[in-house]
Amino acid sequence: MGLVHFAAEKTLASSAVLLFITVLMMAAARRISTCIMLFAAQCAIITAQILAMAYVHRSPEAYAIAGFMLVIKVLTIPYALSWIVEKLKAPRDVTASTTPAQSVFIVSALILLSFFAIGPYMQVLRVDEDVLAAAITLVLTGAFLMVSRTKALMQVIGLLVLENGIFLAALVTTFGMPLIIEIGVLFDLLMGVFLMGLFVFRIRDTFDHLDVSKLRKLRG
Amino acid sequence: MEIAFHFFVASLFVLPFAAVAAQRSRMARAVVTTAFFVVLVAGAIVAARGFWAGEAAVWDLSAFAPFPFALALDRLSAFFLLLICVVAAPVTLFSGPYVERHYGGAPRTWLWALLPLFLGSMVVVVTASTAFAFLFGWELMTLFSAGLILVDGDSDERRHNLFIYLLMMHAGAAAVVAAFLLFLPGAPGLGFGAMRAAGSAMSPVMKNALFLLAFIGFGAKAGLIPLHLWLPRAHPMAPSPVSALMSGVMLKTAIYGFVRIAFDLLGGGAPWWGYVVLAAGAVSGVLGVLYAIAEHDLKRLLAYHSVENIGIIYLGLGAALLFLAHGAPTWATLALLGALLHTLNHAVFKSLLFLGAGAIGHSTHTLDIEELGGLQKLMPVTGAAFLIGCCSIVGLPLFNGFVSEWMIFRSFLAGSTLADPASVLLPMMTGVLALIGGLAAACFAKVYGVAFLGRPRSAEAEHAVEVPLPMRGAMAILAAFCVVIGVAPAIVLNPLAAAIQTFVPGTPLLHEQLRFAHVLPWIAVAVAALMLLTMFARTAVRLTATWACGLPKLDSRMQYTSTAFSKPLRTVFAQVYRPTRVVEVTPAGETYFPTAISYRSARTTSYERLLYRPALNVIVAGAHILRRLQTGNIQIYLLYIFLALLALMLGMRFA
Amino acid sequence: MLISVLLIPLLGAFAVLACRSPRLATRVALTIGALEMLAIGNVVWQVNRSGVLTAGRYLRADSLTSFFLINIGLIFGLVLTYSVGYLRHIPEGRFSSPRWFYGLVFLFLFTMVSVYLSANLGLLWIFVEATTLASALLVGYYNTEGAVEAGWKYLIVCTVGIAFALFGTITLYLAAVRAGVNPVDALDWSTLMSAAPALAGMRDLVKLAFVFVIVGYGTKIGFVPMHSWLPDAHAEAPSPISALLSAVLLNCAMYALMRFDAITCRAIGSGFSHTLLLIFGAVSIAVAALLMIVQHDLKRLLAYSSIEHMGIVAVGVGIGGPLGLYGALLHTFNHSIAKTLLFFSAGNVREHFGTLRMDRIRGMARFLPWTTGGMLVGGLAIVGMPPFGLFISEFLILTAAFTQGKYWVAAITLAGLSVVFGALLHHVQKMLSGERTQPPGETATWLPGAPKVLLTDIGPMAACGAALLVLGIRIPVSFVELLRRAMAVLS
Amino acid sequence: MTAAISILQALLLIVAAPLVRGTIARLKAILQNRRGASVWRPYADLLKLFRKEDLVPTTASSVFRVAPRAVFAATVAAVLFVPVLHAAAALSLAGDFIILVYLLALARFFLMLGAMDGGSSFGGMGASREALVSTLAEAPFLLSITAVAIVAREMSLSGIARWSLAQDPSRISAVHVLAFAALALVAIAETGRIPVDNPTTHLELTMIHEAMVLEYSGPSLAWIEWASSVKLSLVLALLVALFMPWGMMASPSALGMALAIAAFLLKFVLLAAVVAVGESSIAKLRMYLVPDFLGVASALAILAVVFTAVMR
Repeated sequence: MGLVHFAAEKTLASSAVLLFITVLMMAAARRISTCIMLFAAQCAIITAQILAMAYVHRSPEAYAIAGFMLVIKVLTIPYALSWIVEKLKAPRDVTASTTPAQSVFIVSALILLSFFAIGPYMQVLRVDEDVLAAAITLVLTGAFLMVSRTKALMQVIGLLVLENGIFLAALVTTFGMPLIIEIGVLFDLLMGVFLMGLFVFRIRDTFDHLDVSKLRKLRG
Repeated sequence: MEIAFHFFVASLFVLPFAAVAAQRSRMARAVVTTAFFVVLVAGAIVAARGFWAGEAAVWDLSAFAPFPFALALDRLSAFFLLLICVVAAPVTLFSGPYVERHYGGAPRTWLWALLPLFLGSMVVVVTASTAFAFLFGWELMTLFSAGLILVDGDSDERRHNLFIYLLMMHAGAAAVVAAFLLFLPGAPGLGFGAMRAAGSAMSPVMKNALFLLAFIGFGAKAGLIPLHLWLPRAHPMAPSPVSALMSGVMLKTAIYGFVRIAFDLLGGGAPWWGYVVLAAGAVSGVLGVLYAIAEHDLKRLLAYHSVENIGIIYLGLGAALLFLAHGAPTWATLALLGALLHTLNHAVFKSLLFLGAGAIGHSTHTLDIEELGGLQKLMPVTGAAFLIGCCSIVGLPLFNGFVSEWMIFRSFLAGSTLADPASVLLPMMTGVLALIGGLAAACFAKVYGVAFLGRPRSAEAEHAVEVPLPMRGAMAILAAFCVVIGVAPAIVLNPLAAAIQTFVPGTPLLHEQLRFAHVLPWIAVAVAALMLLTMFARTAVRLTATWACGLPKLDSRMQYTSTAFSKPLRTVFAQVYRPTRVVEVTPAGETYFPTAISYRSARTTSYERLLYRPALNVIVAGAHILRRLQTGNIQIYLLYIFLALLALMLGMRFA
Repeated sequence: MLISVLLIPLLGAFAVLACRSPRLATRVALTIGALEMLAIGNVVWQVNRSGVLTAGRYLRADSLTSFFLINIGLIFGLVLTYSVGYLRHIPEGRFSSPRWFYGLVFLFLFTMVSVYLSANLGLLWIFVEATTLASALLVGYYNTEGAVEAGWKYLIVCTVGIAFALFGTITLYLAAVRAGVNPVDALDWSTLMSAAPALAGMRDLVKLAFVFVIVGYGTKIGFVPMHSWLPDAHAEAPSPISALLSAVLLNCAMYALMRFDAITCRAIGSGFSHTLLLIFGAVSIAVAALLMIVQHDLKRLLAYSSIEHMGIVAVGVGIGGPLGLYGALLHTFNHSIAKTLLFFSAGNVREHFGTLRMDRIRGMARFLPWTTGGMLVGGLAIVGMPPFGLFISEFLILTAAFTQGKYWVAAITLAGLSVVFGALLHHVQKMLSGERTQPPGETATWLPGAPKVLLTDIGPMAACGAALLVLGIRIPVSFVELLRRAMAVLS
Repeated sequence: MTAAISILQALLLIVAAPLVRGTIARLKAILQNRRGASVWRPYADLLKLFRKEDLVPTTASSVFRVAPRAVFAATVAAVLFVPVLHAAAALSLAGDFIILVYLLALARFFLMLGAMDGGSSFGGMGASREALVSTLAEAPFLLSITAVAIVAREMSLSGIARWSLAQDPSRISAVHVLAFAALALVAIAETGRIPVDNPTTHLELTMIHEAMVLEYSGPSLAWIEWASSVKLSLVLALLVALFMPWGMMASPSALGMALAIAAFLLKFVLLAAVVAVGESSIAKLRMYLVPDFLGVASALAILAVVFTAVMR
């Protein structure tokens, strides 16, 4: 019993650091599949955290959410994404407009920024500072990935990371929203990923490439 | 009275349906046209009752409209309503045969449907007693006039001109809207009564802003230089009767609006208002007539003369504003009297002239006066009417133009009693007005002399025939108005003075100031008597050929052309025209006998080049920059979103 | 009852998908559409009778809802009718058979209606996001290069934007919870409205929330600079869909924003949120107006005009007060009708000339007299000329602006309107006359030769024109009443 | 009594007009060592012309015969405003000089039309040149009178005359000097004398007025000629009334009448002499120098108006 509690405490304590590590690695990653794995790991960490919180606060809802999280984000979405990667038979490297080193630097800068950003709200919120910072970091990193990675799939992943951040923020600040809302959000996410996958194939079919930065016929 | 007014306004908006219904048979069309004419006459009677007897009439439609929407007929409105009807009725009479002859099928139906609507919108404008009603009519007026222009077919150039017209009108309308809405905090319902109260309580800054907006907005409609760009393009494009209405009546609605706001609602303001208006008037007057002189397309020429006359009207308005600012309401009244009377006069003689142009086009199929000549003999009535119109627009005594110009002159002289610098600037304006008059005289001596006198310059002119009775009648009516007002102005002056008294507080006009009105008839009598004596003094008349310096005979090409006539003046004022001349000589064998010499001279009004182009270019350049920001790269788009968010957060942190 | 309004389109979508033959699909679709309209009418009537309707904790309909429901019902009916004739031009493809079209359209309708009906801000968010997902395929319907590109951009940009809206929603939730509202219904709109004064303590959080919300939903509304997806999507989608996007979807997002704005004003006073609205509105008007000058594609032009009008609505809401809000609501309605009319005529133009490039379109007046009439009426209405509805609503908003002394906004709006007028006139007048430069159907997606104009191509346009005229001359009293009640909901 | 005198003075001016012309011609002749024709010659010409028949070009319209009469009528009507013997003209009201100027304009307008009705190139030529001159002459004409009127605080010619009668002749204001100079130049242009126009030339390069009346003959020509001589003496009378009315009677009386007539004759002879000397000593200006000539006049007139404020 004590052991579980101990684990929960540890998880809550260390999850932030782990999340920082995942985003840094994601920034450095050269292959899409790696990013997918990292994303899966990220979601796993968050799930673990939810479980821990559920345990600490004794809230059945949180367990349910954790369950959905596990099924949808940790298993389904990463699997679907890597399936797409397989199916596309397209070059699998992330074509970034910044070198890995630069990316890492930028992301670490973003981490600092997020600490700076939440500063003024801390006294209002009274929550675990570095987890909230991690959440903001995820949001910012997601945004950064979407802007800097030109592969369609990478944009999807960036979006997912961003969404993860928001999800985490909601979690740490409010211990989760009403269950049905959470479920709906996750469902939307699933549908979104599905649609984006569809579009990725359409892009491949119509343009013979996946580089969204080349989609510039419509402008002005 | 009320009932008649309601009937009149309503029927103007019902007639179009009748016109559409009656498009098939000629008979029905004639009936509708007659009905139209009758309605306008009825309107004229209503307006006359309101103008002379001061009977008010109200029509409050607020119950049906989303905004307070009411029409009211006070004396000023009645005056302008009278103006509209007095011009519109003869124009309708004229249009009957004219339209039947020149238009068929859809265009004809459109014409007959849009004419009443056009007039109706103008009636709404001049009788509106709420800002909403005014603006409603104001926008419709532009639309319907555009529609009437479109009736005359379309080409790329026409559409370009129409575009300029509509765009400038819309921008002007925006200024007008702003001007009216500036009254708002004080006058929630935007009824003129409330606005009047608000206007008197308004802070000087607001007043000035309001004045400037009104000045620009209405100036654009009135065609003040440099806002006149659309005028010489739009007016000539329309069918002649419509041109008559646009030039004769539509421009006047702008005068009405300006008087309403600047004098009635605001009750005058700082002296600099007066100076601004005077300057605008002077520039428009002089340049307008100078441009007119250089034209030889009759309708363009007349359009430029509208600019000139608007300038004269604004001279009067400016003087009035100055007098008000210096606390001399009596003289302000006189200046206003001149300005408003000139508004009426211009409406009458300008529409007469445009109808004359229509008649010329009707029987010669050209409006280029270089192609005309000798029409006086072939179209005596048209010629006589046109001559009267010329005399009036030039401002010669015994014709209406002179009466109003004299009033303005007189107020300028009175300016010497004011404080400096008005005491010098106003009298100086007499010079400007005199110059305008002289130039106008030159211009219309050219027009009438070349078009109606001498020998025909083309086969069309040679075989011209007098126009049918209704058209002649219409011109005769308008000509009669010119003469009556010119000889016995008292009939109009007294009620008009009363109308002005309603919104210019101050002592009524001294008898000494209106004495003029009683002197004029005597001069008329003297001149008329002498004319009769000298005309019918028994003299033998023998017809001979013109002396040809011994040549076998003169032909029409030996006459002075319009271009030749205006050459001296164009040379003197070359600075204004900045002509670009091109002489192309294709030499033959010997040096002195080239096979062909071609000479082209184009006049460039530099406003487009120096004023409008740059402004437009700036806007378009901005558009292109924005266009480049819309790169099409999705990552940039996302960046925009993030940046917007970041900006807002920072703003929240530091603001 | 509210459930029925939701179920009809949802089940209808699958029903249509089920039927194989196009004609059958069309018939079924029309029937379901009629049913849906009846259901909506019923709801409106009920709401009219008994102020608020609720179903469970998550569905709620008040006067504001029913106002927008009328809007959606009207436009949807027109679009459905128009599509009948329009679809005959679309070639058979993988997803582009009538049944797919109608199926997706009904899904789209379902999501939008549920946006209006959801009582819970979280639910509201979910359905707004769902509208994106449901319409993305419709945007990419033609499956051409442009369509796919537009679809992708639409999907990604809107999803990202909406994600921020979620963040904002959560923040508001957080503030509410911290202010002592029971977490279970801390996202319930009416609860929040009543509890709003208590939120005053959470000033910073509420501000933060509104910032995220306005950026998030602003993306969907098409505020500059988040508007980038809008022209692409509107231009590439089939015309009926463009009409739906511009006339209903944008209002949908605007509706969400209005709800949040109401709470924020209640909580921390109107200063903050209204300033933001005014800024976004003014910027949108200015930028859109300028961009309209340099467009080449007819539907792109119309899309930018939508941005401009959303800006005007935002200005109206931002000025606030009974007058401003009234004008804003009325303007959403007028705009949606006028824009529908314009997109319909654009659709006819595209079918006739096989292109939307305005420099290739000539002689409209001769070849498509009816469509030309529609475009003229719509154009005059959209630039705010009397006697059409938008003149009234714009005048209302300007009046409000001047009454409250917001002169700079008024100035920008007036200037923008003039520029828009110039731009539209400049583009349209060129198309009306002249000789066509290419044979019809050169790149047309349908049979060559003289096009047969069906009643369904013209009828909806006539209806729009009539509606605009009515709204411009004499707004029905009952409608005014409804508007007043809708305003009462928000303030 | 007053009214009678007013009418009388107008008639006097009209009747005496040809005499003035004759005098100038005679004086010129003397200056040029010719005997020259009698001063009554113009009357003889008029009589002869009146007895002849009107030759009307076949192409001409009714305007051709109306114009000369209109010219005469308008000019004569203008005379009614000018005080000659008595400082109260037949018609006088504030701002009457505007009417006077415009009546002259009316006359000119019809003269131009009549000229163009002939259908020959000369008429057009003359009309066009006349248009140029008159256009530029009108502004200084009015401005100079305005300046004087402002100084006199009287807006009618008669009023101004009365005012100047009351002034001390030795003290002349700058305004008056400037205005007089301007008005004199204008008068030359208006009456078509050298250096602007030469009433005796028939060279197509130079003639203005003569080119306009080239087609006219018989009574029509007579009316025109008479009108132009009336105009000449009218302008002279204007100069007198505005700047040297001394001798004019303020209130009617027999003695005053005699004095006034004497003064009138004296002044007119003097002015005639001045004109004669001027015309025989100056050469005619080139066509395109006339604008400059009138430009000078305008400048002087404007200056005069400005000075009215400076003086105060």
